[in-house]
Amino acid sequence: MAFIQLVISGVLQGGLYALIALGLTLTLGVMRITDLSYGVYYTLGAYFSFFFIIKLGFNFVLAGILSVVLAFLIGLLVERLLLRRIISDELSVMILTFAFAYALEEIIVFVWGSPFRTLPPYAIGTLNIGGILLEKQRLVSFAVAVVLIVLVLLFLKKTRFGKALRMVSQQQHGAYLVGIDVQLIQRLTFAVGSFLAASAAVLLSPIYLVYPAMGWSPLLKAFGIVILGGMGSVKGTIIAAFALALIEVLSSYYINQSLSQVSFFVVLILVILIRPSGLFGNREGV
Amino acid sequence: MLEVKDLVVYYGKALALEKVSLLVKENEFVALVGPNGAGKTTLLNTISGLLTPAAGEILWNNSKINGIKPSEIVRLGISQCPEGRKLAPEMTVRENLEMGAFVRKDKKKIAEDLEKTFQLFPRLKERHLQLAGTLSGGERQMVAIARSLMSRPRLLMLDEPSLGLAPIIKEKIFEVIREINSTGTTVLLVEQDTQMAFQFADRAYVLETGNIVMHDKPEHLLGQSEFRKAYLGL
Amino acid sequence: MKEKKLNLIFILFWLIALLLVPPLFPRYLLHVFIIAHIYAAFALSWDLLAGYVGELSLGHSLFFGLGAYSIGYLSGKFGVDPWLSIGISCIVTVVWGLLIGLPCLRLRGPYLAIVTLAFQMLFFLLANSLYNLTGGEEGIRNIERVFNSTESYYYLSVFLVIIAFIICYLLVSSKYGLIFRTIRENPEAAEAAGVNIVNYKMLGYMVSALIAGLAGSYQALYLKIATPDTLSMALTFSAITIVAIGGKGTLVGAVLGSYVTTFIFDRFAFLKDYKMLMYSIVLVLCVLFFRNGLAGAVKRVLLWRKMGVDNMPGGGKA
Amino acid sequence: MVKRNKLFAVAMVLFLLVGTLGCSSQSQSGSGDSKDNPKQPYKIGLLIPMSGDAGDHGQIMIDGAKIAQEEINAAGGILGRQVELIPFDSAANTEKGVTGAKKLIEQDKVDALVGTYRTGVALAVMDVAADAKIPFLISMAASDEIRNKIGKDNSYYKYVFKVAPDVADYTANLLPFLTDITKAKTYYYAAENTAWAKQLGSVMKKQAEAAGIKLVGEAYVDTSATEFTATIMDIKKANPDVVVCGIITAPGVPFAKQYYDAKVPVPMVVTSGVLTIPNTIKNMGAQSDYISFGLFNIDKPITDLTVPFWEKFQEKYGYRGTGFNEVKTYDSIRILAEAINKAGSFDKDALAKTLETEQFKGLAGTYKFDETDHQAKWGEGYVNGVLAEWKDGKAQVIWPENVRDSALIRAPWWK
Repeated sequence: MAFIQLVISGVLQGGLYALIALGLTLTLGVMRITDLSYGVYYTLGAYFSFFFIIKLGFNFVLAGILSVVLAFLIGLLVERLLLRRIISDELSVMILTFAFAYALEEIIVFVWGSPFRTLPPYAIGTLNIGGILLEKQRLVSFAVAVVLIVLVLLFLKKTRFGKALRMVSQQQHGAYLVGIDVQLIQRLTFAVGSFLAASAAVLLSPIYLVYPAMGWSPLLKAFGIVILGGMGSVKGTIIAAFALALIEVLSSYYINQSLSQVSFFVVLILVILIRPSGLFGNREGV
Repeated sequence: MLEVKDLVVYYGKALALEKVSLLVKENEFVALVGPNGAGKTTLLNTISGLLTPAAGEILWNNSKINGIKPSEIVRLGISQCPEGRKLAPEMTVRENLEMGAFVRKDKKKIAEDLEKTFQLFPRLKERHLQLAGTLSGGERQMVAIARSLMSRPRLLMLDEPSLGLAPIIKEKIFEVIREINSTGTTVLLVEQDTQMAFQFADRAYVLETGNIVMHDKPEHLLGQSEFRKAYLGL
Repeated sequence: MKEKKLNLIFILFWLIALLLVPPLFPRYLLHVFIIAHIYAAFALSWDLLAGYVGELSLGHSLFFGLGAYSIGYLSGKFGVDPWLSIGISCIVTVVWGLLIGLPCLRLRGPYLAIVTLAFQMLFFLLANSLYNLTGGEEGIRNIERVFNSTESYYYLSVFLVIIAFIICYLLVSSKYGLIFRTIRENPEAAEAAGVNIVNYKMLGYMVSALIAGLAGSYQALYLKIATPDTLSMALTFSAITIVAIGGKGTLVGAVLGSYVTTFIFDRFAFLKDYKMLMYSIVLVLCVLFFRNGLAGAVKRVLLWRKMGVDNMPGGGKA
Repeated sequence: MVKRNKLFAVAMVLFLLVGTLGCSSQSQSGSGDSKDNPKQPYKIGLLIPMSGDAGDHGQIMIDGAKIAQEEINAAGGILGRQVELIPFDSAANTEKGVTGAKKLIEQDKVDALVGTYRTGVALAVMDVAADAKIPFLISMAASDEIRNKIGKDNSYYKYVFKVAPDVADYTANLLPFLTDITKAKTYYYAAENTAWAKQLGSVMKKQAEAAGIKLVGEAYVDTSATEFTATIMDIKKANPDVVVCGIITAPGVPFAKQYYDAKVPVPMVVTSGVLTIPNTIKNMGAQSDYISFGLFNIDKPITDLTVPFWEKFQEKYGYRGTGFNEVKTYDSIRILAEAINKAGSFDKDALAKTLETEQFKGLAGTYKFDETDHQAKWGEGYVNGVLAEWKDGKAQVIWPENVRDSALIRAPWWK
C-alpha cells in the first residue's frame, strides 16, 4: 500500500517536472544556447498569478492565462532585445542569462518584496480511494500539465511551425536552406519555453511557496532532467522527468528523507560519467 | 540569371573568397570545380544568404540579393542541396521532403510535387515513413536532392552530391541531375569528381584558394595540359 | 609586445601603489583593501577559466569554500600550523578540481557549468546540514590568529594577490596560453593538430581551482572562521560581475573590477536592497555594451594610435 | 555602433572613477571623536541583513529599532545624548558582517553595536567588537555556541551580551503545548535538514523526556523539498500525540498544506519561521487553520511596554510584526539605554558591570543576563514566550492563561 501511494505521488510530481523540463529542452535544441534565465520565467509566472489573484482578485483561470501570456511576451522581448545581440557567443550568453536571472529576481524584490508568499489552492480536499490519498489540487495540476504536454507534442508533430521547430532543432543548417526563418523560430521557441515554465509555476504556486529565488531549483532540476534524457530529445526528457520524480519520492521514504536532493545530484553525476549523451541522446551522426 | 561580381568573403577572420566573379545563365548546367578548401562551399553559402560578403555583389535577374535573409532567397527561387545532406535525422523521409516546400503555401500543388518526386526516386516512396537518420548514404542523398526540388527552384545549387557514394549510385544521382536540368531547372554543381561533372556541364569554373583561375567549356578546359595535370592527374 | 610591456608597467605601479596604502589610508580602508584582494584573486581564477580556457564555472565558489573549510578543519579543529594548512588546503582544492574536471571537461556545452553549479549547491547544502562535521551555519571556528595587526594581514593579502596574478599571467603568456586560445576559438583545428584538449583544459581548470582555494583559505585565515557563505552562489556571482566589469580574458580586468566593485559598493551601503539590483543591471549592460570592460577601455586609451587594428573588415562578429 | 560603444566605455570609466575617488575622499573626513560629548548623539550601529536570502528580516528589525529610538529620545535620550541609529547591510554574510562591524567602529565611530541575524556572522563580529572594546548586544542569532564562547573567555568578551534566546529557550517556548495544552505522552519531530533544526531536535528531546514525553519518530527533510508524502505517511505510522515541526524555511508551507489535506489526526506546533509570518498565512486560506506556534511576543499585556509598542508599530508601518525580529531589536536598544542610565555614565566598564548585575524591562519580559556567559535568562519572571494558533488567518493566543484568547481550537478530524 505504501508503495502504491508513493508511486502515485511520484507520477503526479513527474508530470510537473516534465512540463518544466520540456520548455528547456526545446530552447536548448533550437537555440543551442545555455539559458540560465529559464527559472526566471517560472518565478515570473508565479508572481504574475499571485498578483492577479491576490492583488486584483481575478479568478484562477483568467489569472493563469494572463500570467502565461505575459511570460510569453516577456520571452519574446528578452530574445529580441538581449539574447539576439550575442547569441553566437556561448559564454556571453551564459553570463548574460545568469545576470538577467539575478536582475529580475532583484526587480521582483523591488516590486513585490522578498517575503515568502503562497496562493490559496484551486481545489481543496483529498480523495480517499481504498486508503490511498490523492490531493485534489495535485490531481488538477497534474491533469493540466498532461494536457499541456500533449498539446505541445501534437503541435510539434502536426503543425507547420512545429515541424519547422523540429527541423531547426535537428538540423539548423538544413533549416536555413529550405527557407525557414530560423531566427523567428528561435524567438518563438524561446517564448514558448517561457510560456511552459510560467504555466508550471501557475500550477505549482498553490502547492509550493512563492518567493524571489524560487526559480533556481526548477532550473537545476530541468537541466538535470534534460541532461539525463539526452540534450534535445523530447521523449527522453519526459521519461527522465518521471524517473527522477519516482527516484526522489521512493528514496526519501525507503532510504532517508533528507536524501531526495542528494540522490538527484548523485544520479545526475553518474549519468554524466557513464553516458554523457543522456539516456536517449542519439543526435550525433547524419 | 545569376551573376556574382567581385565577391569578397571572410570566414571569421580568414579571407575565404578574394574577388570572385561568376555567371550562370537560364537553363544552363554550370560546374564549379577546385581542390578542398578553395572556397566552393563558401561561395554557395554566400549566394544562399548564410554568409554576408564584405564586398562585391550578387545579382539575381539583375537585382541585388546580397544582404537578404536566407528564407527570402529560397522564395526567390534559389535552392541549395548542401554538402553532407543536412537532413533532419529524427523526421521521416516524407516530413523532410515536406520541409523542402516550407516556403510554399499551396498544399495541393505541394502534394502533386511530392508525387512527382516519388516518381523520380521510387526508392523514397517505399521508405517515406522511415526516419531519415536510418537511411543509407545514397538514399539520404536522394532525399536531400528531392528536398531541394520541393521549393520549385529556378536555380538548383548542388554541393558535392556524389561524396562518399558507391559508383553505381553516383551515376544514378548524376542522371537524375541531368533530368532535372533538362526539365528546365538551371543547375550550379560543385563537384570534386571533375571527370563526372564535365560529362554533363555546359560550362565550368575552376576555383583555387578564393580565386576563379579559369573558366571555359569543359572540352576546352580538358584540352589544357596544366588543367589536366592538376585535376585529372594525367 | 606592447601589451606585455603594459602588463609589466601595471604590476610595477600596482605594487608601488599598494605599498603606499597603509601609511596614507585610515585603518578601516586597509580592511576593505584586504577584502578587495580576496575577491581579486577569486575573480582572477574565474577569469582564467572563462576568459582563457573558455569554460564557464557557475559553481566556482565551491573551490573558494573548499579552501576555507580545509583550513578551518586543519587549523581550527586539528590545530595544524596555519601556514601549512594553507598549503594543504590548496592541494585539497586541486584534487577536487581534478575529480570534477575529469568527467566534465570531456564534454561540450553546458555540462561543466551545470555540474559545477550542482556540486556547489550540494556542498552548500551539506555544509548547512551536516552539523557534526561542518558546524552548520556556525561554520568552523578557532582558526589560529597569525598576526596581531591589520597591516600584516594587508601585506599578506598583497603578496597573495600578486602571486595569483603572476601565476595566471605566466600561464596565459606561455605556450599554454596560445593553446588555450586555439582550443577556445577552434577546437576542431586544435584536435586535428594533435592537441589533447582535455589535458590542457584540465591544467587550466586545476590552476583555477588552486587560486580560488587560496583565496578562500586566506579569507578564512583572516576572518578566523569558515562559514557556508564561502560556498554560496552569490559569491560566484560577484566574481562574474567583477570580471564582466573589469573585462573578460584580461587578468588586469579582474583586479581593476575588484577594486571598483568593492570600493563603490562598499560606499553605496545606503542602497540597501537595491545593491544587488544595481550589481546585476550593471552586469547585463556590461555584457551587452561594454564587452571589453574596464581593462579594454584603459587599453584603448593607452594604445590610442593602434585602435584601428581591431576594426579590420571581417571582424564582423563585434 | 563602434562609436556608441566607445562613448559608453568612456562614460563608464568616468563614472566608476569618480565614484571610487569621490567616495574614498569622503571616508577620510570621518567624524571626530564623539565620546562623552553631550552635544554628540549616542551612535548605535545596527548589523542587519537587508539583502541576500535573509533580506526580508532587515527592514522589520529597523522598524522595531526606530520605535525604541523615538521612545528613548522623547524621554530625553541617554544621559542627555540623543540616540542615532546607523544601519549596515550585513547580507547575512560573514565577510560582510565583519566589514560592517569594522566600518561602523572605525569609520562611523559608533558607541555600541546591536544585531546580526546569523550565528556565523555573530561569531565573527564578536571578535571584532571585543578587539575594539565596543559593547555588542546580539539580538537575534540564537546558537548556544555564542554563549559558550563568551563563557570560555569572559574577560575578553566583557562587552558582548546575548539578548537573543538560546536554542533551549526556543524549545522551552514550545514545551507547554505538549505538557499543559495537549497533555501529550508522545511526539513526532519533523524538521528540515539543517544544523539549527537538528540542535532544536536534540534539545527538545531532552526537555520532553524530562517531562515524561517520548519521541516516537523524526524526519529531516531537504530545504528544497516539495513532496512530503513520505513524511506524512511516516507520521501516521508512528501515531504520536503531537507533531513538533522544525521546518522554518520554504518547505514549511507545502508541508503544512499537505499535512492539512492529509487530515493527519494530531495537532502540530511549529517553531518560529515561515509558518509564523502573518503575510504567508494570509494567503494560505483554510490550510493554515489549526497550526499552533510559539513566538516571543504579541499584542497582549505581557509587560507594560507591550501594548503601546504594538499599537505604535501597527500605526506607523501598517503591517503586523512577526513577534521575533522587531521585538528583539527593540529590546536590545532599550536595554542598552536603560543600562547606561542606570550606570550613570558612558564608561564601558560601568556599562558591562550594570548589564551583568541589573535587570531590564523589555517587550518579552524582564531581562537578566547570566554573569559568566551573558545569556538572557528564560522562564517565569524573566523573558518568556507565548503560544498561539492560526484560525481563519488570525493568531489566537492559547498560552499563557493570563493573556489567552481561547483554549486550543480542535480540528474535527483530530483523535
